[in-house]
Amino acid sequence: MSTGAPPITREAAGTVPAAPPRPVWRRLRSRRAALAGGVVLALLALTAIAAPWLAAAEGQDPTTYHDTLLNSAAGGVPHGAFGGVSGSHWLGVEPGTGRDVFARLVYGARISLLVALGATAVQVLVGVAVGLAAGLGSRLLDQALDHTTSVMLALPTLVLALALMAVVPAGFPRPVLLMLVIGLLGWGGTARVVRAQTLTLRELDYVAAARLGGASRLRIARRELLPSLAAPVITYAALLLPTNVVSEAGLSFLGVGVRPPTSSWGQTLSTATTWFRADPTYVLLPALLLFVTTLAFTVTGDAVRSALDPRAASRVNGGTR
Amino acid sequence: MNDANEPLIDIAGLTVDFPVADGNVRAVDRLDLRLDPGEALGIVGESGSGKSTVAFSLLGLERGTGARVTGRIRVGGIDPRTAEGAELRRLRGEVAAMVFQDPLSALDPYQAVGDQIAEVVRAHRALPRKAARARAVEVLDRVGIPDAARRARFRPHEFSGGMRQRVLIGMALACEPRLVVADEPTTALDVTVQAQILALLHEVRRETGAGLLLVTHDLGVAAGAVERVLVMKDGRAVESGPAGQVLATPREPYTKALLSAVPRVDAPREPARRTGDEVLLQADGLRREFGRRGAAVTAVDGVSLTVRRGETLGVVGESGSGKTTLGRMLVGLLPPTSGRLVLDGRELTGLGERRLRPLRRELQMVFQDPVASLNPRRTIGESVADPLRAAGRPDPAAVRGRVRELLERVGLDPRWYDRYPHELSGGQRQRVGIARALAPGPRLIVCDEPVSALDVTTQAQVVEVLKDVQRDLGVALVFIAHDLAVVRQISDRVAVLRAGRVVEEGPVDTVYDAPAHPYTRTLLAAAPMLPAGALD
Amino acid sequence: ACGPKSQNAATDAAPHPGGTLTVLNQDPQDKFDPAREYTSGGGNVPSLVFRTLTTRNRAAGQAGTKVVPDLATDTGTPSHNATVWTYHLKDGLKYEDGTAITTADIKYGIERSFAPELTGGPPYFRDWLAGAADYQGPYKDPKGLASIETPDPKTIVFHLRKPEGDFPYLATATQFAPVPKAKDTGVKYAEHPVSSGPYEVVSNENDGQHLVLERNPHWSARTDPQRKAYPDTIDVRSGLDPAVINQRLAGSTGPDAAAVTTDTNLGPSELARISGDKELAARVGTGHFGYTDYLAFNTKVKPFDNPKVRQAIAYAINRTSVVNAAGGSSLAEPATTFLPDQAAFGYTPYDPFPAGAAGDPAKAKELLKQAGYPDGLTVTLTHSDSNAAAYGPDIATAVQDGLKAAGITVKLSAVPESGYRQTIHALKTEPGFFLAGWGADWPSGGPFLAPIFDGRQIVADGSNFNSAQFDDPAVNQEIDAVNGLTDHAAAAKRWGALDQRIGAQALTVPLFHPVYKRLVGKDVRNVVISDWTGVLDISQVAVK
Amino acid sequence: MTGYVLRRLVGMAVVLLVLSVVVYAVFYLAPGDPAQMACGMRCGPVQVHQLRAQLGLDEPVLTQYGHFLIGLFTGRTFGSGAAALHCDAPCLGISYRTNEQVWAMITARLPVTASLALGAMVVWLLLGVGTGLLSVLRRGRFTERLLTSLTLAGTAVPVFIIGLLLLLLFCAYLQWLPFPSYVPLTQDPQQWFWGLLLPWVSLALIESAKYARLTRSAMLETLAEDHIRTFRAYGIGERHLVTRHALRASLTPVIALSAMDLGTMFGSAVLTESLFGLPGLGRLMVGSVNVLDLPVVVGLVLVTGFFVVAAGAVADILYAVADRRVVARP
Ligand SMILES: Nc1ncnc2c1ncn2[C@@H]1O[C@H](COP(=O)(O)OP(=O)(O)OP(=O)(O)O)[C@@H](O)[C@H]1O
Ligand SMILES: Nc1ncnc2c1ncn2[C@@H]1O[C@H](COP(=O)(O)OP(=O)(O)OP(=O)(O)O)[C@@H](O)[C@H]1O
Ligand SMILES: [Mg+2]
Ligand SMILES: [Mg+2]
Repeated sequence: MSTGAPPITREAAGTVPAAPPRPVWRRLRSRRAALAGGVVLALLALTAIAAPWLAAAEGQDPTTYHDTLLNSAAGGVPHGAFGGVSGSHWLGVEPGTGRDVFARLVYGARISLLVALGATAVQVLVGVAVGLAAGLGSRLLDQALDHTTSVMLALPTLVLALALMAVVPAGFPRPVLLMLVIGLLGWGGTARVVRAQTLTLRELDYVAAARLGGASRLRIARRELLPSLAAPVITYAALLLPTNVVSEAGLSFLGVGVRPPTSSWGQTLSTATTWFRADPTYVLLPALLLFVTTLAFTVTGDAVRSALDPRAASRVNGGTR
Repeated sequence: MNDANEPLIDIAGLTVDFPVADGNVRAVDRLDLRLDPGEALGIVGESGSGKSTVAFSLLGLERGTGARVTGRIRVGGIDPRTAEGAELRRLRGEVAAMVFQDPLSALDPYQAVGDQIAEVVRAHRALPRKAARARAVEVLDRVGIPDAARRARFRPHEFSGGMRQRVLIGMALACEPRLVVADEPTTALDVTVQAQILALLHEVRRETGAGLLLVTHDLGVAAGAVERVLVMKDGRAVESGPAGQVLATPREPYTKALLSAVPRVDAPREPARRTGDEVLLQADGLRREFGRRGAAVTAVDGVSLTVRRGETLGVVGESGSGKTTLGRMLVGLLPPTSGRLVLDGRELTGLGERRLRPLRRELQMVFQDPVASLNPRRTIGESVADPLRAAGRPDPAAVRGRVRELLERVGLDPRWYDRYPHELSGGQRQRVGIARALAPGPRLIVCDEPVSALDVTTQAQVVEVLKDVQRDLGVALVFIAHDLAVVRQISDRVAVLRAGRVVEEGPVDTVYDAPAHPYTRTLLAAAPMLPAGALD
Repeated sequence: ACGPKSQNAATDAAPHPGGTLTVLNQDPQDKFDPAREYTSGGGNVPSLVFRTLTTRNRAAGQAGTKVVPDLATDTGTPSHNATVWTYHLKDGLKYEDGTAITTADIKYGIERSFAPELTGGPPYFRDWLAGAADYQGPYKDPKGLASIETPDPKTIVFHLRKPEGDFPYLATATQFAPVPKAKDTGVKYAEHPVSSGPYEVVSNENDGQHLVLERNPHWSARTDPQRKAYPDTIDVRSGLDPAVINQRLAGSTGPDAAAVTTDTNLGPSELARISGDKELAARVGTGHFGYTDYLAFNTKVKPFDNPKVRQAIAYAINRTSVVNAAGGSSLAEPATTFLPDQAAFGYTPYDPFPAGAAGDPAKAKELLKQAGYPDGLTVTLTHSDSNAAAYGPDIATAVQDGLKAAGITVKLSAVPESGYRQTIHALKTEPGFFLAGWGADWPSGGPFLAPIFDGRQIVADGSNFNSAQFDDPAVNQEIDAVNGLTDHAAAAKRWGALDQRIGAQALTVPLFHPVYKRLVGKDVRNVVISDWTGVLDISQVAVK
Repeated sequence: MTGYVLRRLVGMAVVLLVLSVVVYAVFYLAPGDPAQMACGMRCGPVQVHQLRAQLGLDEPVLTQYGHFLIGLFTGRTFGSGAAALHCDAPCLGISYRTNEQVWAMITARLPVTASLALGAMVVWLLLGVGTGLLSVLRRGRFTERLLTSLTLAGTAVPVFIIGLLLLLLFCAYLQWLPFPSYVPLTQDPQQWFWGLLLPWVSLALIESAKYARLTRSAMLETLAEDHIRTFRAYGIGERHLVTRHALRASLTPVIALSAMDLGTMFGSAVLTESLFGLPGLGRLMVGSVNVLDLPVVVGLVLVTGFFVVAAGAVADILYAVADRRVVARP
């Protein structure tokens, strides 16, 4: 199953020792994988932003049907090789509709990336808030929030997503809804990580010192804890992002993704599966994109993690031999 | 195979460089060292002087860290840098064996200690499993583990610190090495246990005739355990010679400085200052339990204390005796399970966090660990400024000015306001901690082992700062430490804590010179001492 | 458009009894209780177990749209202006346990279908049988229905509220299967219904997920000329992905060689392949079931109250795009009539708004101008959010893109599949413009036109299928008149004429009639596809 | 310990209770009338009304929920007379659609999902821990980079793509494996195994990436610890250190995470079950949501929620046990 938070791995949950902010960039830049991942992500973001211009450069838009390009008797597969690749349709056309695949994929990048980023943002915001409150609050509050988190983690995400999507009025913008649904159903992991971190951090002497200095709980959370939580949270978010990209695809596969004719990678992928033999290009393109994207996020996230963790540098070799 | 007269350790011009992000750290610089079979050598020096690096390079343990080792090293005729396979195995364990500092983390927590020793034995001797186990029991017995056959099946956490260190020494002995390398084998232990371990090492050496290389920053330990010492500073050997001679009549200024910084249990403190008799803080029957019913631990068990205005109360006791718990209760960071705490006539116990906050400024604390007590993501200036802001001093310029004053007060450069903790040394960080404690203008500061993480020279400087502050500002101090000597240096009165109870309390000189309680006597007897007359 | 010619080459080889036929399906064969089935002509798998008074003729093509006797000696004797129908049972009819089948059991079977616990059957019993409107079934109301009489164990008489010439067609429904009262286990009956047909249920796992049928020793081919029942065992497996089903049938390895599917059309992958693969092409059966997918208007909602707007949309529609979205020309035929294109329904070819295959945007624009929308028009098209049905987003976007050329901007409004049909079939929630479809309960114009266009069937509280809320007394009268005819051919003619008359009003825009293309395993013989069901008849299939 | 377990159980019960309330609430907000849905579109108002009464849907939501809770412990009877349906405790209600007891429906499908989840767990543990181990043994070399990229590839592909590709490759082209189907273990263990192999592998390919990473990082963490240095200093070989000391330490987090994942798998194998046509809980769930079969949905959420919560408890206990043995200092 693809919907659901990544596990609270030890790497993500472990106390990442505070590192000075500046050298992180230097350390990141010096990693080839991180660099490659970063470049891919930047390209993807650029593609998403420039979708209208890219489609215009090709001379196509993502919604116009091209019936003449299809072999209707053969189920609507595109005429020609590789799913109808031609000078005017760079990546061919969609079987069954004849819509331009290139235009749909670049427009799809907008939705897919936006939903993934938005959902991650929601997960992180809610997760951090709940985790901090649980970690700093009274025992009663902690227990209540911990149970709430358990409920969140126990909810069969997909089913609830199905139900939630059905409840919300049709007029609600779909990408936002997807963000909210994936985000609101998936903050449990972040909350757990943050709570565990907070429980560790709040025992630290500098938090005790802040209390002695007369700081209120809110101030302690803001000034003393949040900065130290940034590293594990960023690390965890980097793990969540690819999962959320795949979640969007999963929900689309179950028919509750973005609404047609809007295109998203998940949407394309879910329709593409029935065409795998007749038009393999059509399946492989979005699958490859999804793969490259999640890979880029994962690789970059990994690199951020180890850049934030100064111990990792010496740990690459597992210490002395 | 090797000539018996060949030195056990033969090091000449040893240089170790660690490449780091911005350059190179030279940990050891052209060091010469020789150790004959059966001889005992101590390496002393302040933190970061390269002692451990030398010890590690003897066994080739620097491999994989990227260290560059040049010069000549022979250990039992083997070059640890190039040895591979069978030769490396012979070097590690058979020729030389290492005893590490932290006895808990140096053992696999998941395996029975007997199995761990047996594993080492089997790596060197073609013994069946059973025989290896028997050997493990044998060495455990040898290092004084009572009921060794049964205890061999225990996992490390089921042993006390001292017993764990015995296990490690047992492991070192398992293959009858010609050289034992011990890197700070007693720093993690209490004085009483420390004495036992040193005695054990001594005995082992006498029996097996193995050579000993003892790395320590504690000159007192070196004084009692080895015949020769080598003093290191910044990777270089500063002075070396017979222990008695180097420690009693040092030639080099560095050695002298090192020695003079060592607090001494037997040195009486400067004439007592006049302190008021006015009671500032009164603790009555403080008790604190941890854990749930049934498995509860009583960390502090009915402690009554008074702290008078402007005086220093020393609190000593071995690890786990409840010192930190008591200190945190005194400043209101930890609510007591029972008992009363009265500050200047105001009852503190039972106040909620909100009601307590205005009173907080009166009671401050300096923490033991200078790394953990400062937020690594905030500048030191901000950390010191926080209590000022919380006390309602909104004017940023005024706050900044006051912080600079405070930094200067504790001997820091006021321009360091915007530095981050990692840019400071341990001693400097501890000074920031003191400045922060001073910021709200408290009347009492509890110092929880403020110097035990520091090396002797830095330790002396920080103690000086505290003394100054007290003299100038008249704040009362509760000074917690396990090091009896430091406490004697600074306190007016001292309380000896054992298992959560105060066993003895009184003016410092009385307690140290004429201890009434037997436990105090044991403590004092176990304290390692420099040879009498050193530096006098 | 279809004929027996398009059928399997395997029919040449003589069929032999024996073997196991595997059925690979997506949907489970659930509610396996004769009271709860809603099938056309007694269904496919159900008709192997449930014999009914009449049944569909098991022949290919047009011949298959005839109704023939099954348990009864004939297709029924009407009297009193087709309001009373009398049937007599054949001799020697037995259940799987050897006991004799009586008309009382048939009456009981019909009564059971009224029980609120046993939902799912068609609505005709309540509508047609006299005094049945509020009947609660035999569990609450053991007296039974007075309008069904069983004067003797071999005779059964039905009294109807109104003339119904199609009663013999209704008598093919599984509700007419006999249920021995003594063996009735209520809702549990589905686990092991007592068989009157050639097979009995050996196991029924998880409500039809996996159903195994084996020969019923007491069934006799003598009394049942329709069912051939060649295989010894029928193994119905469901819950499979459509791609997997077609893949397995194409591969035909192991038991899949003797496999068929009753609910999965060929996918585009296979369609593309069969054009180049003779062996595979020979294993494809083509069928037509009376079904029409259409655009529905709610004429009470602006601007669809304006006939010109509806006509403009009818002219603008690009049926090529829609057909492609429905799987291409092999799986859908463009429709201009509401009635399916089969003689049995009374099909009369006509096109009131001739616009060619790709639509006539110019004509549409002109009509829009006349209607007062010279600058184009924005409308909302409601559809289901699932592509599993033909009223899903694929078709909707094709309609959307087609209407764009005529200056009609279509906004899409997706309703979750679970609530879609309730939304469009309730007057309170009915949208103005939406996708819908209608299928035949039996091959006759009556059940096709009446629910959709009979003004008296506008239901305020409950399911309403007259989406246009069309109420023309003349049409209503004609429906009544034709319903009373017992001459099917004569009735068909009049249904066709009525369809053409209604079509001119542009109350719906017919889009396409689906075509069934089904692959069978390589060992499957005697593939018979009638135009009644459109899919191969399991009772005729042989695997040896 | 018993106190701890008791509190844990009460906590679990509370979580499940809240879960059922949430699901009830969501479904009452959802559009669509379950009675009409269950009855069929051609049902008239009279029938729908009768059915509503029969199903108890005419009562207020709270009353319905109350009946549900009581029924859970005492059993319930729906309707009356000859057609009365009895639902034995623990009664999760009866399906609106099929009138079957929800409990029976779930227990009938549970073995499928359990087989799927447990088998997948075995495969992902073998794959994940194996890969992690190998990448640690070969760290810094090409093998490690290859393995790391491969495991990353696993996480980056949705199950419906991986599954489909495997299906095509092994069942359609190569024909090495039968098309997946479920045969009960008790009926034919061999067919059970072959029929589920592909689903296991598909799920495991996706999950194992996580485990490879976890194993690898936990082992590297251990390898950097002081006690490893001790054994290095005594001449113990690298392979021995990795397999004897480091692997051991990585097992607790791996097993704890497995417990969690196994729990979630009960409610989340929807896509896999759909793709491979396995009649498990996931398919039942999607089918029931689509037809608003509330009792089945609530029952499923409770049962799958139970597994998740129980798995969480198991994971916690594992950690607690491991911790007590290792961390607690005298
Ligand atoms: N792996 C390493 N990478 C970089 N620098 C190192 C490394 N190990 C040691 N150093 C540096 O080498 C110097 C000597 O370190 P070493 O550990 O030998 O000191 P030490 O005398 O043992 O100190 P202490 O008493 O604190 O243990 C220090 O400056 C230290 O920072
Ligand atoms: N938060 C806690 N939870 C449970 N037990 C605790 C806690 N804090 C302290 N203890 C226990 O209370 C006892 C006293 O601890 P405390 O930290 O006060 O000792 P200490 O004298 O400061 O020791 P050290 O010299 O090692 O710092 C110990 O047995 C310790 O394990
Ligand atoms: Mg050292
Ligand atoms: Mg302490």
